[in-house]
Amino acid sequence: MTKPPVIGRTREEMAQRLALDIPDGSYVNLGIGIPELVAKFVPAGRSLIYHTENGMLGMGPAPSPGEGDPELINAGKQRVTALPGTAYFHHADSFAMIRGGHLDLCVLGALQVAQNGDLANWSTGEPDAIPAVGGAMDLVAGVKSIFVITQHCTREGEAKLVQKCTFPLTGCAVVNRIYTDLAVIEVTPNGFRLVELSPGIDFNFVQERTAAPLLRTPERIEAG
Amino acid sequence: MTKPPVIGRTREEMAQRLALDIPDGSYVNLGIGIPELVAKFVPAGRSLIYHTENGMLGMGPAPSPGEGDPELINAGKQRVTALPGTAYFHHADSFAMIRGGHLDLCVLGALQVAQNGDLANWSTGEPDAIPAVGGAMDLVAGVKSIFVITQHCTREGEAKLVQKCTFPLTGCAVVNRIYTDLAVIEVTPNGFRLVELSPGIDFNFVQERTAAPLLRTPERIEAG
Amino acid sequence: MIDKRVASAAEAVSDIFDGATIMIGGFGEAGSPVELIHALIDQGATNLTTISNNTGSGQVGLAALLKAGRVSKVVCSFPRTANSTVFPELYRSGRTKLELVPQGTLAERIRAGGAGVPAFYTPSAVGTPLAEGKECREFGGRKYLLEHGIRADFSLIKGRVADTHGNILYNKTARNFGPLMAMAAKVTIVQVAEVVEPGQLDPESIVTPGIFVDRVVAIANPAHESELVEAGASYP
Amino acid sequence: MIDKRVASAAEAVSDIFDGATIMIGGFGEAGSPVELIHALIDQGATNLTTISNNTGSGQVGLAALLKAGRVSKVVCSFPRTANSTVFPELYRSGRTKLELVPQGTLAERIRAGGAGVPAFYTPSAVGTPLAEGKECREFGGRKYLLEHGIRADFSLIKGRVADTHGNILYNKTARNFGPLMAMAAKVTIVQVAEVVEPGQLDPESIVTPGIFVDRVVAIANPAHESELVEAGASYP
Repeated sequence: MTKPPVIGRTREEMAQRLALDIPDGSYVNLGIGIPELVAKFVPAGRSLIYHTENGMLGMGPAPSPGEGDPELINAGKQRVTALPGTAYFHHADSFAMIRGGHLDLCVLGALQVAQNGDLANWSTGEPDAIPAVGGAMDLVAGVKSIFVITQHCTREGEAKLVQKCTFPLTGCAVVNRIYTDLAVIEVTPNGFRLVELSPGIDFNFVQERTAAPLLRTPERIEAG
Repeated sequence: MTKPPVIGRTREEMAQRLALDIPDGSYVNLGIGIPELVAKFVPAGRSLIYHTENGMLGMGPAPSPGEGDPELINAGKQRVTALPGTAYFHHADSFAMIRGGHLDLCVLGALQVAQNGDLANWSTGEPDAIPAVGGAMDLVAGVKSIFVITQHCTREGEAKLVQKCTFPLTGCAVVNRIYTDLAVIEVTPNGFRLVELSPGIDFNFVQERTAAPLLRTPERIEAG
Repeated sequence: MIDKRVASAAEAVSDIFDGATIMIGGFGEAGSPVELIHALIDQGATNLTTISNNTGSGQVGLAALLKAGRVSKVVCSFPRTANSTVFPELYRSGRTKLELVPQGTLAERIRAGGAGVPAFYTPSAVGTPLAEGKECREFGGRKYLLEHGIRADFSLIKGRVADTHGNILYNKTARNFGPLMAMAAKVTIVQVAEVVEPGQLDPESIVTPGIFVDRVVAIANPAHESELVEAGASYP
Repeated sequence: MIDKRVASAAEAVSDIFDGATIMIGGFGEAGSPVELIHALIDQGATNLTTISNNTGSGQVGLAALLKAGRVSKVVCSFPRTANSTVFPELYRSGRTKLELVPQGTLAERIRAGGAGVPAFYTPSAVGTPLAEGKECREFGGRKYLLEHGIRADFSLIKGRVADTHGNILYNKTARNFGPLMAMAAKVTIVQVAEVVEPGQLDPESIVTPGIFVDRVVAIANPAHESELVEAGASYP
C-alpha cells in the first residue's frame, strides 16, 4: 500500500477549520502568513472585526494589485482596505487594546509550542540572525485567546509540539489551541489534549509526530 | 500721619504684574480665582495658549451670560469659549501634557508657600472639611514654572510666606515665583528673594509680613 | 451583524449588581451620563463603589444616586461642588467612604487599568498626605509614587454620537474621562444623542473605537445637570 | 502670533547635533518622514541613536541614514525588512548596536516618556530572553516587567495636515508612532503635505495638539519609500 501524496489538511483547510471556532462579533488579530488565510473562511452570517497592531480596527481585504494607499497597510506591511466602521488610532492605543485584554482572539504561527502553552515564534536563536520581535510578545501576553496555526512538523519532520521549547520564548503558558494539518489540539493544565483529528488521520499518527503526550480524555472529564 | 486705606497692588494689578512676565507663545494653565484674571492683562502683541486640565487647549474667554455650551467649560466648571486652533482631548492626554512637562507655566493661588518652594493650596487640614484635591498636585509636579498669585497675608493678617508650611502640602519645592499685593518674590535655593516691591511699599514692610527671611541679593549674585 | 444598540437606558443598566464598581464619566456636568445614572437609581443596585471626578450637584444625576444611599465608597479627585450638600453629609456621617486621588493620577490609573498596565510611577503627590502608605522610588534622582491601574465592572459614559459598532465621538470638554473609562470596564455603556450606521463617522476622527464599547443607548435630548439644578429638580 | 512653520526640511533639522537621540516615526513606510530623514543625511549629524519601529528598506530614508554610517545605536522592535540589507550588515559587523524592544512596550515607553511617567509594569516579554536583566514583580498573582519611559532630543514625524499652531492630523495607518513621539522629544519636527490656518481643523478631530509640536515643514508631495525602492533610488 503506497502512502498518499498529501496527508491531512492543506493550509487553506487548516484556516477553514480554525475559522469555524471564532464566534460572531469577535475582535480578531491575525498574524502574518497562514493566519491571514483565516479571514477568507469565516462562515456566512458571522461578522468579525479585524485589528491590526499598527493602528486600525475594521481592516478589510487587500485592494486590487496596484490599488490602495501605501499608508493603509497591515502589520505585514501589505496594503489593505478599510471597511465601514473602521477606526484609526496610534500605537499606544493599539497596544492598550492588546495588553488590556480587549481583543478576543489572536491567531499566530509557531516554531514550537510546549505542552504548557509556551510559545516560540520569533527567533530561531541562531547567533547571526537579526533579532526582530515586533508585536508578538504583546499579543500573546494580552489577547484573551491565542490560537496557533501551523504545520504539525517542520519540513525536516521534527515535532513542533514539544515538552519544552528549545527556541527563545515569545510568551509563557499563552497558547490555548493549536490547529495543524493533522489535528486540532487544546492546551490544558494537564498538557496537550486532542480535540479532533484531521480527516483520514489516526491518533497514533499524530502522537508519533508530537514530542509530548497527547491526551484523549473527553472534555467533560477535563472540566471536572 | 494716617495710614492710606489701600496698600499695595489690587488683585487686578497683581494679575497685570504677573502677566508681564509670561513670554509670548507660552502654554499656560490658570488656576481658579485670582489666577484667572491674568488672561485679561496679557500685553498687546503676545499670544498665549490656555490649557484647561479638563481637556482643552486654546480656551477663550467666558461667553456672554446665558450663552455657551454647558459641555464647554473650564476647570472651575464655568462656561468658556474656544479660539481658532483649539484642540479637545481626554483627561489622560491632558495630564500627560501636565505631568510630561509640556506646559510652560501654571498660575495658582496659595494658602501657604514655604521658603523652599513647598506649596499648600488644597486643604486647610480641618478635620470636618471634605478633602478635594483636583488637579493641583499634578500641575505643581509637572508644569515647568509655577507662579503663585496671592495676598501676602491672610485676612487675619497671618503670613502666607513661611519657613515651613503647616497646612497639608500640594507639592514639595515646586513654586518658582510669588506675586502678592506687596511684592514679587522668587524662590531660590537660599530661600525667598525679593524681585520687586509694589509701588509705595518698602522692604521692611514686606519683611515684617513674611515669616521667613527675605533676601535682597541681586539676581546676578544669586546666579553665581 | 454587529449592533451594540440597546433599546433603553433601563435595559442598558439592567444587570448592574449590588456591590459593583462603576466608573461614571463627566467633569462637573460636562459628560455626566444623567439618564444612565437615573436608570441605575430606578434599577436599585446598591452598595456600589463609584469612580468619578466629582460627586454631582443638586438632587439629580450622581448626587441623586448618592442621596439614594446606593454608594458605599467614592473614588474621586474633587468631591466638593458649589451646589451639593449630598456627599458632604454622607461623608461626615461616615456612610460613604472616600478614596481621594489627584485628578491626573486618577485619569492615568484608569487608562493603565484599561491598557493592561498594573502599576506605574508618577511624580504627583510626592511628599503630600496623599503619598502616605504608597511606595516611593527614585528614578534619575527624582522621587515618584507607585500607583495602580484600576478597572471596574461597568462604565457609564456620555458621548455625542455613536455608530452601531460602538465607535464614539464626544462633545467638546464632555470628552474628559469617557475614553479612559470605556477602556477600563468589563461592560461599557454609552449614552449618545445620535446613533448612525458604520461608515458614517470619519475613521480618522473616532475617539473611542468600538472595541471598548459594549452597549449604546440613544438619548436624543439629554438633560444638563446645571439646568436641572437651576429648575430645582430632584430624582426620582 | 504663534507660527511654527519653518521654510524647509533643511532648516527644520539644522540644529540636530552629533550624539543626539532621535525618534523617527513610521511603521514600515507608512508615516516615515522621508524628506526630513534625507535633510538629516545632508545635515551631517552623526553618532546618533535612533528610536523607530523598523530600520527602513532599500537605500532611501531610514535605511539611507543607517547606510551613511550616522547611527551608532538603534532602538527598535522589528529591524528586519524584506527589502533591506543595510541594517543586517551594520549589525553583523558590530558597527550599529541594537536594543530590541517589543512593539507594544516600545510604544508605551515612548508614551510614558512623553507623559512624565518614569516607569511602568507590563506583562509583555515576561519569561522571554527580552526579560533578562529587567525587574520582575507580581501584581495580583501575575508577573510583570518594569519598563522605563524614554525621551529623545528630537522627533521626526510625518503628518498629513497641520495648522500653524502645530495641531496635526495623520493619514490612516501612517499615524502609528507619530502622536507618541511628538510627546516625547525636546524638539518635535513634523512634515506635512499641507499647512492651514488655526481654526481650519476640527478641534474634535485633532490627533496631536500643537503643544507637542515645535516645527512644521510643508512637503507638498512626500515620497513613498516603496515607490523609491521600486525605482531603485538611493540617497543621497
